[in-house]
Amino acid sequence: DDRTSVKIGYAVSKTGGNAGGVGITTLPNYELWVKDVNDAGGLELPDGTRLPIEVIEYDDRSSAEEVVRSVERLATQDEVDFILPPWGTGFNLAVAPLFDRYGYPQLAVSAVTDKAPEFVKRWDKSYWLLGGGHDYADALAKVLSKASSDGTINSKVAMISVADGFGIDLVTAARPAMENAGIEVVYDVTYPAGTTDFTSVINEAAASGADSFVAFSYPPETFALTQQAQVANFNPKVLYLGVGTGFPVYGKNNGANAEGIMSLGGIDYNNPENMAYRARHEEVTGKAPDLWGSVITYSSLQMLQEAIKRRGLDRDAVSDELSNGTFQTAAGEITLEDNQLRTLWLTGQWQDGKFVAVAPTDRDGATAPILPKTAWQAQ
Amino acid sequence: MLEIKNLSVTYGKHKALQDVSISMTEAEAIVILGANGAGKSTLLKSVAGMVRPNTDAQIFMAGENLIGMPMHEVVETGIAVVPEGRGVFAELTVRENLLLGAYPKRARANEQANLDNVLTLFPRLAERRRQTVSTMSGGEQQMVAIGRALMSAPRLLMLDEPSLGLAPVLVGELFQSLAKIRESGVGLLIVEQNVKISLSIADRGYLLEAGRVVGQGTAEALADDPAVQNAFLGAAAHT
Amino acid sequence: MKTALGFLVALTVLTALAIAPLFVGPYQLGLLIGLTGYVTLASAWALFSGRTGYVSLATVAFFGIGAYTVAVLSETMPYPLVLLVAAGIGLCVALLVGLATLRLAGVYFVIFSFGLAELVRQLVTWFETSVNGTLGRYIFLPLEAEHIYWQLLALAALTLLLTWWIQRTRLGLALKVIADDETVASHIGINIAWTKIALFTLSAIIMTLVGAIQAPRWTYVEPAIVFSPTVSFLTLIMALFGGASRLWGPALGAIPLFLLFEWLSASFPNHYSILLGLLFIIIVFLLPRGVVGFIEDKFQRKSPADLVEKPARVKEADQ
Amino acid sequence: MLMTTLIAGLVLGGSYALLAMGLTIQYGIARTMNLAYGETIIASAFAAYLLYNNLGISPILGLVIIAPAGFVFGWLVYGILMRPLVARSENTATLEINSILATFGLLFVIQGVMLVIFGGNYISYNYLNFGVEIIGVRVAANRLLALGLALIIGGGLYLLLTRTRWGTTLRAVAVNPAAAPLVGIDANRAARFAFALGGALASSGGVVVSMYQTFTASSGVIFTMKALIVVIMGGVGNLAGALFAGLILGLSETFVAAYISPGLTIAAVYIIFLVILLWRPAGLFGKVQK
Amino acid sequence: MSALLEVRNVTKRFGGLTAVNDLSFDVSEGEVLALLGPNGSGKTTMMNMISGALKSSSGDINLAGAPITGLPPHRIAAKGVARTFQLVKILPSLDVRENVVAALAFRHDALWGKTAQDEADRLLAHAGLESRGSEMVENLTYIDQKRVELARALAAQPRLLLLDEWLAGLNPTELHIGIELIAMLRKSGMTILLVEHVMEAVRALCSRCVVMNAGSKIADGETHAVLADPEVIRAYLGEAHA
Ligand SMILES: Nc1ncnc2c1ncn2[C@@H]1O[C@H](COP(=O)(O)OP(=O)(O)OP(=O)(O)O)[C@@H](O)[C@H]1O
Ligand SMILES: Nc1ncnc2c1ncn2[C@@H]1O[C@H](COP(=O)(O)OP(=O)(O)OP(=O)(O)O)[C@@H](O)[C@H]1O
Ligand SMILES: [Mg+2]
Ligand SMILES: [Mg+2]
Repeated sequence: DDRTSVKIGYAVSKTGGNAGGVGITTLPNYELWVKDVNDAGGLELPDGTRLPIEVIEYDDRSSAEEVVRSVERLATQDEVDFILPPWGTGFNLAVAPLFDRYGYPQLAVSAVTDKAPEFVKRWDKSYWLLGGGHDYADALAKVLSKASSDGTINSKVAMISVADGFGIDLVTAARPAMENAGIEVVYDVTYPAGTTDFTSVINEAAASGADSFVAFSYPPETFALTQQAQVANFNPKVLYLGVGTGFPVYGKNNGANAEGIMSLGGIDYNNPENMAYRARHEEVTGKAPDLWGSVITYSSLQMLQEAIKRRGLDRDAVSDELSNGTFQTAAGEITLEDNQLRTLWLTGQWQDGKFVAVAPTDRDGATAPILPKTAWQAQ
Repeated sequence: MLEIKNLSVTYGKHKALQDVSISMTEAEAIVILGANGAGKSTLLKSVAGMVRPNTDAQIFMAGENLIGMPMHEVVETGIAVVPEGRGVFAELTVRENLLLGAYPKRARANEQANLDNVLTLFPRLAERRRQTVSTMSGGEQQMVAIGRALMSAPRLLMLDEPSLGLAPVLVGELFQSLAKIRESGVGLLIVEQNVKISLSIADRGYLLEAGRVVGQGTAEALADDPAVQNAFLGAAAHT
Repeated sequence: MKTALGFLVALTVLTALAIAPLFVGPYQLGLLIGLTGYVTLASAWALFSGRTGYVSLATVAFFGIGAYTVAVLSETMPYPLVLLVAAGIGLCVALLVGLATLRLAGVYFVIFSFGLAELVRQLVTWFETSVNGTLGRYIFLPLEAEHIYWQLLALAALTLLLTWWIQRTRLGLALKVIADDETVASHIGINIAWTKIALFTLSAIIMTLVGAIQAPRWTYVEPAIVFSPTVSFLTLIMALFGGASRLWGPALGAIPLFLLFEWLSASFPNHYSILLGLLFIIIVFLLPRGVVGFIEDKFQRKSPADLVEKPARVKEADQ
Repeated sequence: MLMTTLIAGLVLGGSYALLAMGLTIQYGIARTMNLAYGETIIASAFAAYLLYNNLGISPILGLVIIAPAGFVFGWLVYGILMRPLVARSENTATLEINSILATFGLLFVIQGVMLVIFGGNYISYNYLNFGVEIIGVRVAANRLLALGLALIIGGGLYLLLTRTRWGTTLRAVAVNPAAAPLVGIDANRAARFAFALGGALASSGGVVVSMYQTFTASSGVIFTMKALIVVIMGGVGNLAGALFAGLILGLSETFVAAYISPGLTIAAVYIIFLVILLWRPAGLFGKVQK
Repeated sequence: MSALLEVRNVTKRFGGLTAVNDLSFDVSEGEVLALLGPNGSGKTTMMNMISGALKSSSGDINLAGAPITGLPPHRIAAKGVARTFQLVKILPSLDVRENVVAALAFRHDALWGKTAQDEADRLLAHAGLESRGSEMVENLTYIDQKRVELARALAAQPRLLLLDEWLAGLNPTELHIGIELIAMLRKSGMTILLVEHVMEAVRALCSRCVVMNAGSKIADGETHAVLADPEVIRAYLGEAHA
C-alpha cells in the first residue's frame, strides 16, 4: 500500500499522580526514540525503505478509566500500527487485555511483577521487561549475605516498603529471600504512599540493631529518607533505597553523600552503547536519564524498531520476532525468555558519583559493591 | 443637608418608589410614615447606597452626590443607617460590633466617649460586652444595631423601625435619647410604625403611599391631620 | 400531557442509546461507558447534594467500594450476587456515614466527606497490605464492553427516573425545605435526620453500583486506582456545572464536560491543562447559572424573578 | 523516644500549619474557596528551586522575593477572577459554588503552565538539611524553620486579627460581608487584601516546603487537600485553629508511626480529623451555633 | 378548662447564663396567654423549648398531659404545636404558596397536590395575602413575610399556636387587622401563647399574662391586674405606660 508513515501511539500520564514517574522514565525515552528514528529517515522496513514515525499521544491523566479508553481509541479509532505501553504496573495490567484483543504487542517496561509468567500465558503478546520482585529481592539478599559472611555487616536487616503494588511485590519476595540468605529481618513495616516524615521509622530502624536498611520506596520518599537519615545521623552500613535513587538528580543533590547508597537497577557505566545513549538522552531531552528503567525503556523501543526492520509492520510477525529474536540495544544484547527480560541489572550502587551495577555479579560489566557505606559528611 | 430629588426605584417590574423628593436641613428630625409596602425601607436603602435607583435621581448629602457612590463611601459622608433586619456582625462580640461602628475616620477621635454614651443608653450592652451577638435576644440585637450606628458619630442617622422588638420601657428611653441625639446636632431620618412617639420627637414628616409622597408637614400638623390619625394613630382602631 | 411527551422522548433516546453499541466502534463504546458512568454518578450525587445543599466529596468512597467488592468477590460468587453484595455494603457504609454526619454542615461536611473517602482508601490499603499481604487484585470476568454499557445505561435511566419521581413527591419538597432552613423544616414536621439519611443512602447505593459495574473494565484494581479523589471532584464539578438541583442538570453538565475533557486531552495532550482551565473559567463566566439555567434563560424567556428555583446552594454552617 | 516523637510531631505539624494558614485566610475572610491554593504553593516551590539552582539565590532570600510575588498574584487573581463572581453572586452559597468552579479552572491553568515549563519531573533539592539539636533531639533545620515561621506568622496574624481595628475589620468582612459597608468598610478591598495575604502565605509555605519535600507540577492538589483538612479542623478563618490543628495532625502522625504502625499514619490523620469534627462540628476553634 | 400546656420548673442555661430560671405556668385549652418581659428576659428561649428548638436544662413540659420535654421539633409539631419566629424564617427558594404547602404536606393528615394548593391559597387569603401565592417569598416585605409565617403555622392545624412578636412592626391600622385575625383564631377554639411588646394587642387579646424578668416569673394573672403591678411597670412597661 502507499503509506507514508508508521503510526505509533501511546497514552501516558502527563498530568496527575503518575506524571512524576512518566516524566523521568517513559516520556523522554519515547520522544528521544521517535526523534532518533525520524532523524535517521524513519523506521526501516525489511525491503530497506524507511517510513517516518507519526506519533499520536494521549494524556491518561493518571486515571485507569482514561488509559483504557485511550488505548481503545488508539487501536480502533486512530488504527495505529503500534502502541507503546503506559507507565506503571497497574496501568499496564489495565490495558493488557486490550493490547491482546486488538493484537498489539505490549512491551511493558515500567511494571515490576512476579506474575509475569502467568500474564504471558494469558496474553501471549505481552512482554515484561523489568523483572519481578523476586529478582531484585534475591539479588539484594545475595549482596547482603556475602557482606555478612565477609564480616562487613551483621546479619540483620530493617525493611520498609511503600503500601502499593510495587512495594508489596518486593517486600513479599524479600522476606523469604532474606531468610534463605541467612539474613534476619528485624524490622518490617509498610507505609502509605505520600508519607513525608520518617523520623520514627528511622529511629526504630536505628534501634533495631540492623546494619542494613532497605526501603522499597518511591521517589518522594526516597529523597525524604535520604535527607532525614542525614539529619538524624543514621548511618547504616548498607543503605538500600527504592525508585528515585537512580535519578541523576539524586546524585547531584546528595553529592558525596550519595556514595555507597544502593538501589534497584544500575547500569554498566562504561558500556559504550550505554554511554552513547546517555549522552544522546541528555542532548535531546535536556536531562540525563535515570539509571534503571530509562535504558530498558529505550532498549525496548530499539527492539521494536529492529523487529520491524526484520519482519515489517505485521504485528503478529513483529511479536513473534520480539519473542524469539536477539537484539542489540543500549542495554546490551537482549534475548527474551518466555517474553521476559531476564538479563537485568538488579542491584546498583552509587560509586564515585556514578550509579553502577553491582548485581548480578556474574554479568559482564558488574562492579564490586563497596561496603560499608561511608558515613554522612556535613554539606 | 440631605436633598432627594426624583427618586424612583424598581425591583424587576415592581415600582417601589416613584418620583420621591425629600429635603431636610441640618439637625432636622424627619419621620417617614406609610403603610406596609409603601416603600419606606427602600427610601432609606437608596440613600445608604444599598439599592440602585433610576438614573435621573439625585441624592445630595451636604452638597455631595450620593448616586452611584458605594455604600462604604456613603458612610464616610456622615450617614449612619440601622437597616431593616439590623445587619449586625452576628459572629462578633458586642464590643467588636460597637467598635466597628467607629470605623469611619471621622468617628475615631471620640470613640471612647461615644462608647460610653452608648453603654449608658443601653446598660444591657455594657453587661454583655463579650457576648457573641448571634446568641442575644431579638431586642438586644436591636440595641447593638442602634448602638453601632451611634458609634460612627453620624451627621445623619437613619433608622428603619428602631422600636421593633423593644420592650415598652426601652422604646420610651430610646426615643428620649434620640431626642437628645438630635439636640446634639445630628439629623434623624426615621421610619417608624410607632407614629405617636416618633412624631413627638420629629420636626417634620412625609407620608408615603404606594411609592409616592402623598403628604408632608410639620409634626404637629401631621399629628392633627385626620388622614394620618385614621391610618397611623389608631383612631380607626378604637372606634 | 407534557409529562407523557417527556417520557416518550426519554424512552426514544434511551432506546437509541441502548442499540448504539451495535453501530459504533469500541472506542465510541468506551466513550459511552465513561459518559454514562459520569452521568449516573453526577445524577446520583445531585439526588442528595444538589437538593439538600450538603456537598459531598465521598463519591469515590462508594464508587471504590463497589469496584473493590467486585474485585474481591468476582471469583467466588455469581456476578449478579456480587452486585447485590456491593449494593449492600454501600448501603451499610452510607447509613454509618449518614448518621455520623448529621451534625455537620457547610464546608465542614464537604471536607469531612473528603476525609472519609481518603480514610476508606487508607484502610483498604492497610488491610490489603498488612493483613492480606497483597495489594492489587485481578478481575477476570467474561464481560464485554457492551454488557457494562447496558448495565450502566439501565442504572442511569433508573437514577433519573428516581430523581424525577422524588421531585414530585413530598420527599422532594422536604429536601427543598431542608436546603432552605432546617429549623423551619423540623418545625413543620419534617424528620430531617431520616430524610437526609434516606437520600444519602439512596445516592450512595447508586454510586456503589457504578463502581461495581465499571470495575471489570480494568483487569487490575488497586486502591490508588479505584479510590482516586479525581472521581469525586469530577462528579461534583459536573453536577454543579450543569445545575445540581434539576433533573437533567447533572447529565447536561456531565456530557459536555466529559466530551470537552476527552477532546482536549486527545487534541492537545501537551497543553491540555491550560486550555481546559481557561475554557472552564470562560464557561463559568458565561454560564452563571449552569447549563440548565442557560438553556432556560435562552428558551423559556422567563424573567429572573419568575424562576421557580435558584441555583443550588451550599448548606451554610452558620445559620 | 517519647521526646523524639513529640518534637518530630511538632516540627511536622508546623509545616502543616504553615501551609494551611493562607487558605484559612482566603476562605475564612475573603470567602472564596480557592482550589488552586496548592498550585500557588507548588509554583512558589518551583520559583525557589529555580532561584537556588540557577541563580544561586538562597531560599531564605528567595522568600523575600517570592512571598510578595505571591501577594501580587493573589491580588490579581482576586481582582480579575473572583471579584466579578463576588459581584454577581446573590449569596455566599452561590459564591462558594462559583469560586469552586472558577478556581478549579485556575488550578488547571497554573498546573498546565508549570507542566509546559518544567515537565512532570520530581523536583527536589537540599537546603538547610542538617540536624539541629533541641533538648537532645535532632531536628532538620529546614523543618524547624517551617515550624518557626508557622508560629510567628500564625501567632502574629492571630494577634493582629483579634487585637487591632484592622483585624476586626477583616473579621467583620468575613462574618457579614453584606453589612460591612454599613460601617464604612470597603468590603471588596478588604477581601482582596485578605486573598492576597493568603497568596503571600501560600508562597512562603511553598518556599519553605520545597527545601525538604519532593514535588512535581501535579502535586498541588495534595497540598490543597491537606491544607483544607487543617483549616476545617481548626475552624474556618481561625489562624490559631489552623496552628493547633496542624500541630495535632503532625503529632498524631508521628505518634502513630512510632507506637502503632507507620502503615496507619495517614489513616490516623483522617480518623483524628473525622473524630474532631464529630465532636466539634465547626472545628476546634469554630463557634457552634444552637 | 383544662391545661393544654403545662410548664413545670423549666430552667435553661447557656454556659454561665441562666436564660430561663425555674419557670412554671399553664396555658388552658382555648386561652390566649401573653408571655411578657423585658428584652432578653427569656421569652423566646421558653418558646424554643416548647417547640423543641432548644432542649431544657431541667424541668418538664407537658402537652395535653403527655410529656414533650426534649422531643425533637418534628415530633412536637406532629402533636399539634406550631409557631412563628421572632426573626422571620421563610423558605427563600420557594414561592409564597409553596411555603404554606410545605407545612400542609407534613402535618399529621397531610395534604398534597391540588388540594394542598387550594388549601394554601385559602390560608394565605386568611392571612391577608390574597392572590400573592406565586410571588417569590424573598421579595415580600418583612411584614408580609410574617403573614406567610402565620399562614404556614396555621396550615399545621395546631392545637397550640406560638406567636413570637408576630404583631411587631405593624402600624395601628395593620395592628388592628392583626389583632382581629388572632381574635378570630381564638374564637375558633385555638390555644395561643404569644410574646408581644405591643400592649394594645395584649390588652385586646389576652385574658391572662405571665411576666418574666431575667428568666424568672415575676407576675402571673389577669391581664389588667398584671399590667398594673408596680414591679411589672418598673421592670417592663416603664412609667409612661403606667
Ligand atoms: N428585593 C426586592 N425584590 C422585589 N420586590 C421588593 C424587594 N424589596 C422590596 N420589594 C417590594 O417593594 C415594595 C416596597 O418595599 P419596602 O420594603 O420599601 O416597603 P416598606 O414601606 O418598608 O414596608 P414595611 O413597612 O413592610 O417594611 C414592597 O411591595 C415590596 O414587596
Ligand atoms: N444560644 C445562646 N447562647 C447564649 N446566650 C443566649 C443564647 N440564646 C439566648 N441567650 C441569652 O438568653 C437571654 C434570653 O434570650 P431570649 O431570646 O429568650 O430573650 P427574649 O425574652 O425573647 O427577649 P426579646 O424580647 O429581646 O426577644 C438573653 O440574654 C440572650 O442573650
Ligand atoms: Mg420596611
Ligand atoms: Mg424574643
